[in-house]
Amino acid sequence: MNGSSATPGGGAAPADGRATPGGGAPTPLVALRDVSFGYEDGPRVLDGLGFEVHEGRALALLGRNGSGKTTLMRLLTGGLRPRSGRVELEGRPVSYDRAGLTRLRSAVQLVVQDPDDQLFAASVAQDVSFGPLNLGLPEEEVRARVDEALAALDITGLGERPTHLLSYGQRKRAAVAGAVAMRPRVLVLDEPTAGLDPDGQERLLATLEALRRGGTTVMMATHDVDLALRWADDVALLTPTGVRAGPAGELLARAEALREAGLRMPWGVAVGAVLRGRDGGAGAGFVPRTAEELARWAAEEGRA
Amino acid sequence: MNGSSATPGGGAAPADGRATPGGGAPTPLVALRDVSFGYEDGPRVLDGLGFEVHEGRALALLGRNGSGKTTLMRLLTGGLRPRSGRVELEGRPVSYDRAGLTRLRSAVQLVVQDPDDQLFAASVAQDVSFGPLNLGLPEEEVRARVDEALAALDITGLGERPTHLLSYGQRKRAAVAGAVAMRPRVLVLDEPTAGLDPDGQERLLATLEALRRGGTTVMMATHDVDLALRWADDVALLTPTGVRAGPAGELLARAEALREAGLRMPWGVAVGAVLRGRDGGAGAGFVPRTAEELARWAAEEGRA
Amino acid sequence: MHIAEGFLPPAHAIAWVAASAPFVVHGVRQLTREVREHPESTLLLGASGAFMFVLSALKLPSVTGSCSHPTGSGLGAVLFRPPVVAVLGTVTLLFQALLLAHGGLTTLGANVFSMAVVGPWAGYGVYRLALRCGARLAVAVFCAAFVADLSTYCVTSVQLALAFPDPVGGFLGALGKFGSIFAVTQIPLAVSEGLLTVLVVRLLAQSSAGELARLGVRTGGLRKAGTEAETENGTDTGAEAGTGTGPDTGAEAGTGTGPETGAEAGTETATGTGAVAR
Amino acid sequence: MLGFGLTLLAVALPPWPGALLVLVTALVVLLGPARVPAGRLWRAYRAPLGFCVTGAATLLVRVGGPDGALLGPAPDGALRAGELLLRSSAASLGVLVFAFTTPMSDLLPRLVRAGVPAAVVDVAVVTYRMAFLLLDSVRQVRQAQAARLGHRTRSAAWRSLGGLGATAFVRAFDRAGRLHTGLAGRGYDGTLRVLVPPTRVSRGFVGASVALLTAIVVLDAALEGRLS
Ligand SMILES: Nc1ncnc2c1ncn2[C@@H]1O[C@H](COP(=O)(O)OP(=O)(O)OP(=O)(O)O)[C@@H](O)[C@H]1O
Ligand SMILES: Nc1ncnc2c1ncn2[C@@H]1O[C@H](COP(=O)(O)OP(=O)(O)OP(=O)(O)O)[C@@H](O)[C@H]1O
Ligand SMILES: [Mg+2]
Ligand SMILES: [Mg+2]
Repeated sequence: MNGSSATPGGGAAPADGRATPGGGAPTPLVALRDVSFGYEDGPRVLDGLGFEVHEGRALALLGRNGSGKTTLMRLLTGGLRPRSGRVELEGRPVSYDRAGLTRLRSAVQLVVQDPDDQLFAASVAQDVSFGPLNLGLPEEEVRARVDEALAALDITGLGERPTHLLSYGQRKRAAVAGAVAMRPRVLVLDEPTAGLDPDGQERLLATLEALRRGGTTVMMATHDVDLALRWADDVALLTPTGVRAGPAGELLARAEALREAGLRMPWGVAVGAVLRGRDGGAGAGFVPRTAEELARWAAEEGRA
Repeated sequence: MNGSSATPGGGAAPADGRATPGGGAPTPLVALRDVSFGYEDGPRVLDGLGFEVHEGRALALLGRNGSGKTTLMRLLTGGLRPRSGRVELEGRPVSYDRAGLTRLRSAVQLVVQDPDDQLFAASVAQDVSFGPLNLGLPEEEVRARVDEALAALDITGLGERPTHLLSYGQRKRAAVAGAVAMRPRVLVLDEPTAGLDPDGQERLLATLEALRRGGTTVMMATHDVDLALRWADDVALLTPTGVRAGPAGELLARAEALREAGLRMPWGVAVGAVLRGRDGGAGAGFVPRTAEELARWAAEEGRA
Repeated sequence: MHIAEGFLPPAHAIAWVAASAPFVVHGVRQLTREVREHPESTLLLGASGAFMFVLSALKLPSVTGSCSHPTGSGLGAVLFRPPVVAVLGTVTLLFQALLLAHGGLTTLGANVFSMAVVGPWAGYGVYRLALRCGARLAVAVFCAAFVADLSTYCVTSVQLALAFPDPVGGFLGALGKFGSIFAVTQIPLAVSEGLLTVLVVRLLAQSSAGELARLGVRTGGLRKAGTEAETENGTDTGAEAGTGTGPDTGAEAGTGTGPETGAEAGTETATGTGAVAR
Repeated sequence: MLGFGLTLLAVALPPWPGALLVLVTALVVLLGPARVPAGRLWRAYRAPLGFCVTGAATLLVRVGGPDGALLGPAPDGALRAGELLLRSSAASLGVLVFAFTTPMSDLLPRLVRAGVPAAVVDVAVVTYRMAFLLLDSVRQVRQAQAARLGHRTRSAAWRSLGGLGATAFVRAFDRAGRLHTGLAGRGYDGTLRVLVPPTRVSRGFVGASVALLTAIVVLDAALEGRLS
């Protein structure tokens, strides 16, 4: 099963044939069907796009500046309404009345790139409580969710701190907590690692991993191909002609696909190719995800 | 000659013994001498720091979030005044009166991380003209400088566009143009590649390369170790105990230095080690700067 | 400069609260109605309040003395209308009192009256009047800011004189004293604020003509910026799902305004403000 | 709570010795239990104190008089000025006790219960958050302007300041739009509901505050009796 379907324009429908419990093609959790969108007095940003997010698969969305990643994510989460086409949640089209939007938003949550665009309240716990309160939950339940979200992001101690005294990394975590408190089935993050140092990136990835283990499907937009190769099960490349999706290791190894999306070659792919070429067997199939992994592997190989 | 001196606390004074025209230790273009700084009612951010920028050497500044990179750059460019210690321009201490600051600021220019913090005029050309006008240059000269700076950043066509209607990458270029129009001897950039797609990063690096060929010394702060290894001649690692500086290839290969600064291992280093270990000779000494370079090299090797 | 905490006798403090209450309540009504009709405008109004707060924290150059901050009430009144400014100004004053100890809680009423009621209304009145008389936008804006600033300080002087009449000269004597200490030294400051406001509006006319038009400030025609139907509540973006305040070129205005939107009002004081190269 | 009380007492009690007592108490509370650094306190206290001094100084002189001079020393001027100075500086310090000990996040949502319309409180919440963001932006822009010599000459300074004001406006409205985007997904519909933290005001604290305030009143009455 692939992470997202190909668009009419995009071609390439890889099949890695993951068996699903029920057999047959599984219903994606959320999907865009033939969606077109353009901002007021602007040209079309997305045109006849098809896009699927499948349960349990970590999905990275890649593309140039201005290719429409943020736009796509806002369409997925109900922040924007498609000009034509439709958004589907578990196979059922989403309606844009209050009930429909509530259904979509309690299932799919967006974390925007700049945490300051999401934190409005004077303290972290207050901000996190905003979403659950809008769901109409009773106060106790809200309180429990806030505590849970703060714990998930490892910022329990920051609950009562004024938002404006937090560091960038802390604000980022607070913003993610605001989305996590909605207990979404899909968490959508717009360039979550931008501006974080390597340590901070590592910690955030570990948090996302924990959320995934807890059953949340995670999707992110990023410019970092190395990160995408390392983290994602599937990738989706957004190009002017549409979206091209497939398993990360496969799609990110295709030079022509990368070129079309304006991406660099990931290091892991290049190294994998070298290892394969050189000893024709010993290293074949090994695609290191981080430089550290490569170094460790080499050390073991050397010893062996 | 190393890019920056070691601090009292930092140790490690590498010597790659590059011969200088005049012989002897060359005077750094700008330097911090035993500088301490802390924000109002905050703890010390920098303490007894020594730091040097040498003419013609591309210098990357690395460190954790909150380690003080931005603060250091502000000190270098006269935006902040050290609590103790001094800033030197070409060996002469900088005074913080009007004349002294003018001298420093016409020699060293900072491009802040968020282009929106730098663009405040109504159109790009107006914004770029701000600095030269403040230098008191005649209008014709100002016009010439604006044209030159726009050309250098490859955004001549955007001169009359309102700044807030530009894309992120375009705003970034406009912000750099504003600094370039001052014809600084040192251009200091705070995380210039953050938020840019790989193509945009490539183009910005090419622009910086052209500026360097034109005689401008360039220094940048970044979180991207791979970029630092690829781009910089020298790197400076900012840690709580001080700054540790040296040639990029050498310092970024030292595991303990990286760990101290909270950095990942660059891919190039890991690959270099693997190649060295494996064929003991054929690949020794080759440290690829990009995955593409590695792939090309492997292809050539394979053919040979 | 606001009257500090504890400066006014209790009776005066209460009286000034009573005096400003109707204006603030009126503003609150308007604001509540606005929010009910356009739920998105909460964020825009908050942004306007923050803008006024920040404006009043800018340091004006060239004026000696420690308290050379603009009041921002003139520009606020032009952009957001006096009733809304009465509320936003009250919020600003409350924050200033609680966060910076500028002004105070017991003197809040008096400060609101001078800065969030009289200043904006006077400034706005002059602004409409100037426009009706065919003045250029720049001139009208200058007058608005100048009058708003100056009237604020005049009222402050009156408030102080009422509270502390001169033992000999009585109220008038005290007014003279406070007037000369506060209001008269404020004249250069008021001029500065007028100039600053003109500069700001001129830049905005070039970069955000669309936003200004939406707020009811016409930058297009150099003369007589329309008496077009006062939409009263300035902050209405036809915000549909998400597009929010996206860049709206409002192309009708920008080009027409061009370089010389004016500032001749102040050329005698600020040499070379008009020298912004394009 | 304590801050309010102190402020009210400073205004209500006769300046001597009531205000002095308040002044001392407030200072002790701030530097003691509230652990406010002295430097920070002074920076916050400086501005209102300046106003108090200037304002009180005018009471020292009188206008006109029996001898025909335009200005002269006012009878009782020093006393009245001293009293005023004492009272308002004590009251200002009382507000500072409040400012340094009460987070705005506790105060704002509670205003609704105090009868302020929710719409106004929502606007105030956004204003509060955005004011910090905007102040930070303005600081950054100022520094960027300074780097390009924006404060070198007077005309440059005006140019910078104009740009700063305009940027603040553009930024504020841009922020509002982006915040709208950021909140939309969490069900924003125009009201900013948040969960107010449970009141953590301990009975002990209230008791201590009341006791302290009463002590001041009693002490004041006693001292007054003795002094007069
Ligand atoms: N609010 C808006 N109003 C008008 N046009 C917009 C708006 N937001 C984005 N656009 C335009 O839509 C296109 C897609 O923008 P989008 O932000 O989705 O790209 P992106 O892939 O997220 O880019 P980046 O990598 O820079 O984040 C761009 O051309 C952009 O200029
Ligand atoms: N204006 C300020 N006021 C008070 N403290 C500040 C201010 N700016 C930065 N700091 C503090 O100074 C320290 C250094 O900050 P700085 O911005 O220099 O770090 P940085 O290395 O640039 O971090 P980043 O990688 O996140 O950009 C941090 O602890 C930060 O919280
Ligand atoms: Mg984006
Ligand atoms: Mg920084």
